[in-house]
Amino acid sequence: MKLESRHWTFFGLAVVVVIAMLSGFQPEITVSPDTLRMHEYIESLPEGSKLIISFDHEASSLPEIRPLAVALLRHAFSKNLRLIGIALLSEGTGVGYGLMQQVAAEYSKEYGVDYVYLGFKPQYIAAILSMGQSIPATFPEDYVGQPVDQLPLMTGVETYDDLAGVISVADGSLTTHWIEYGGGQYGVRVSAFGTAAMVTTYDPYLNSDQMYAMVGGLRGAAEYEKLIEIGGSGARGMLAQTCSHLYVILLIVIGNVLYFVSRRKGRSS
Amino acid sequence: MRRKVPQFVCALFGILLFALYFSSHPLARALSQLVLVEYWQIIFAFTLLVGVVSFLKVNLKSIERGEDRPYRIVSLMGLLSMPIVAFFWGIKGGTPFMWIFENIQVPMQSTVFALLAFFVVSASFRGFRARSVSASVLLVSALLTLLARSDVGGLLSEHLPVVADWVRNNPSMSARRAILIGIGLGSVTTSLRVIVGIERTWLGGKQQ
Amino acid sequence: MDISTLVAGILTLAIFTFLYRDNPIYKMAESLLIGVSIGYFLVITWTNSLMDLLFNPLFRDGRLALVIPLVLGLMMFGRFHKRTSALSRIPIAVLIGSGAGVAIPAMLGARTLAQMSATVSPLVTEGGGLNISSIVILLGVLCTLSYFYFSREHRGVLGQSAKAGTWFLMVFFGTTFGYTVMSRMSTFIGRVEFLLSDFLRLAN
Amino acid sequence: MNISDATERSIKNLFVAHRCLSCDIQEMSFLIILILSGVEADWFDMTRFPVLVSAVIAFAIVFYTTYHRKSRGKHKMRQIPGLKAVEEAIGRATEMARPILFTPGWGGDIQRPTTIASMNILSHVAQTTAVYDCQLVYPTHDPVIMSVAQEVVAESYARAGYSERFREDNIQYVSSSQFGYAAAVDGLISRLQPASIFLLGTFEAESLILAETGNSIGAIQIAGTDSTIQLSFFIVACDYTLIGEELFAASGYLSKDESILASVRSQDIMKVLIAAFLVAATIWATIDSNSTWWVF
Repeated sequence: MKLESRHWTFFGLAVVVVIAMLSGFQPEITVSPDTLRMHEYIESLPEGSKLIISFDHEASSLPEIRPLAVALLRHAFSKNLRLIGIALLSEGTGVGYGLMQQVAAEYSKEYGVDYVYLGFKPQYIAAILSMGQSIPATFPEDYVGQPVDQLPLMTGVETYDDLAGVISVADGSLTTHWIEYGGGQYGVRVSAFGTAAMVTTYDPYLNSDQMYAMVGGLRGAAEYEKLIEIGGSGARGMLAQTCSHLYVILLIVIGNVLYFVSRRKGRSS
Repeated sequence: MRRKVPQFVCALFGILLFALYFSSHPLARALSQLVLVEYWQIIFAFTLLVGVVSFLKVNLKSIERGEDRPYRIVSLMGLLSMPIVAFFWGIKGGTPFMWIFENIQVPMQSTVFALLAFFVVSASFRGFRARSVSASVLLVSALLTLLARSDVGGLLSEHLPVVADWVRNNPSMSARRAILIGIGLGSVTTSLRVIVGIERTWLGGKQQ
Repeated sequence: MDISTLVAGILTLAIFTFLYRDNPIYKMAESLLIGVSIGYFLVITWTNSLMDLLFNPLFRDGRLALVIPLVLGLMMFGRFHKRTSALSRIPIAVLIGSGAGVAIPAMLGARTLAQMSATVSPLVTEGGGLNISSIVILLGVLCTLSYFYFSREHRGVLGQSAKAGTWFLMVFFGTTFGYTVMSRMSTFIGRVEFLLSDFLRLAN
Repeated sequence: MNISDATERSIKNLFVAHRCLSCDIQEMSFLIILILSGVEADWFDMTRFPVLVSAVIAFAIVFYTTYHRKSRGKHKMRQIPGLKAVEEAIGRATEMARPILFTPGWGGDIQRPTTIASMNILSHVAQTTAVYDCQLVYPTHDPVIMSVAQEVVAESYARAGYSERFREDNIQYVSSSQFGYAAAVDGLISRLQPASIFLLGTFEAESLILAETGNSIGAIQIAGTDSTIQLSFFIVACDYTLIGEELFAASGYLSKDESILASVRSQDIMKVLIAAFLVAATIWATIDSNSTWWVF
């Protein structure tokens, strides 16, 4: 078995994360202004406001998306908001439905009245534009096949104008399409719960107010959990997260030290 | 004819959809809907069929030649199993289709995704060298972000997260904004060239 | 342990073996993943696009206008024969043409114009001091744009500003790298959580 | 129900359900009456006026640089470091008699300009591989991209005079799922051991999986994308990276296509205009903080 230096770096990461997870220790965290803004936004919505929660992610990013989505749904249901779930990537469909049902049960919310799930629409740009024309025409039936006009929550919901906003739960750049097509053409207020990787992508949109608020990553989920005072898997992963960051920093430093040492050797020889 | 007709169709749809953007008349909106929702999706579905047939062809040929036979067979079985179980039991929650999706596809996909954590580590170790001024800037801003977004950052100095946020929201954001503007312009010119037929790569490139 | 967790666990470990190097176990898992994922996508597209948008409305509800996209779609099959392969260019032309038509206003409006407007803000604060953020953002945008100026060699003033542009770019790439590392670690942590608590039952 | 309600409902029924081409005769005739009688409906949405103006300016610049006699033939461009590397990479593969792997990433579709720029470069690469009879493998996640790439590569081989060397199967569809695609391309890289890898197009998270696997087999890697997040990884993991717009410019450079060079020039002119706008508006904003004419 031939091991290269990269194998050792792999092994080191596995050890660091496994030990951190097994320790079960949860560090104290501080809340960032971004997360606070989202929390205030949801707090500010009057009871009964209708929100679209769009599950715009693949199944593979579930480890990061689930804590975010659960924190959002818990907060929204506890504020008695009415939620309309949809999915613009096929793999998010089942996940979104499962999460909504699970959290709705925690708050004894009723399907059709407090929340509905309209399911998946392919071709996301087309779907976003189409909903700007008519939501019931875009989704004539919900996920389980009931006609949308028989769902009490959907009465009076015709276009984005009848909603308080859209929150995209995303692992990629799909939220950009919400901003550019949904927000840009129909003026709907777009916010996001996204993976940490997407944070810097959305910065210009936050700065230009094209996006209203954003919570990013497992860390964002942990912060949100702290704000709504309900623990979740965001907080459970925080020690491992911090340790893995430190591990990467350590490797970068070691890599550079080796680089400079070898450069000096090269020069002196 | 082999080029002119598609070029004409391309121009027609391009001009139509461009013009429709500027109208909020219901007819205009309905028309753009029709193209964007129905035409796109239906055409895409057929191209997927073409793709699947090509995938089958490549695999069957390999099996015939005896290359990677067991693996190709597994691939084909995986591919065929999904439509079969969907046909018999449907695709809603709790069906065998969803079981395969949730317990075979999703865990493997998430794990391929999780491989990234390891590749990030090896890339950091190997590639993140302060070789030049700009490489050092890259290094420092990455380290700053990593430190600030783990809990150690706040312990080292309370200013660290504030500085990191400022860097993210100002210099970093401005570069991203310029990239956005640049790509926006690139997209506009390319799209225009496609519509008027200056850009024909999609038809197989330059004419012989 | 139930069969679902067992299958998921074994497949998870099979994929992780790629970290050592390419091997038959990984190859088997990879082949299965490719097959199943194409199958999944095929089924979803069949039900959501072909059945819901085409076959049901066309044959059940008699929306004859749908013959147009049907014919366009069928033209794709022209690819299977050399003599008819040029037919497939027509449906592709519909996709490319309409895509380009939609992209122009979207890219100009939501991207270029909106980002331009957002960059403009006073360089002095109301109190009369310098507004550092505005200055940095304006400089950052201008310098980075100049880096993407291709028509002239980067010398003189343009060279200086393009160089500053690369620094702004590097700051952005660094920040993004940091955030993405965070994200990737979260995913891995999620898989470890599954392996430890559901598969191996070592943690709660 | 009063008339205007009825009208509105009817319009909604008619159009919003996007069935305008299949509505029954009665509805259709009602629609025609409606249009003829000039019912209030915005044929032109004034809120989109700034976009129209900017589009007209952009079109004028593109047409000027493309067709204006004096402007043509003057398209000089600065060096882009990644470009020489493209030739090197092709040369290396032919010398080593090992394949070249070219993939456009998982994030794009055929409508995306990045994909089109990537196709331009593919066309150039294919022409060279045709001459040296070097295997060119092109896995993709999108069946439409597959179809177009097959055409592009076939034409390139024909142009080079080696149609018989073209293998359609080398341009393959390998799953639309992101990590199905990533696993498949990873597998191809590990087994084919290509000498050079081109990662040009729209990439998402799969970028680093591919780049690190390519690195582990010692391939020369050239990346180029407009996906800003992935750029940081490509810069760290690949030999050369074309950043954002450089990809568009590179496609013009390599193909020596006068019209692409013209469009690069037109984008440069637009950038100068944007810079001038930003400076002017900022000065204005600093002097008169109540004004907002630059907000579109």
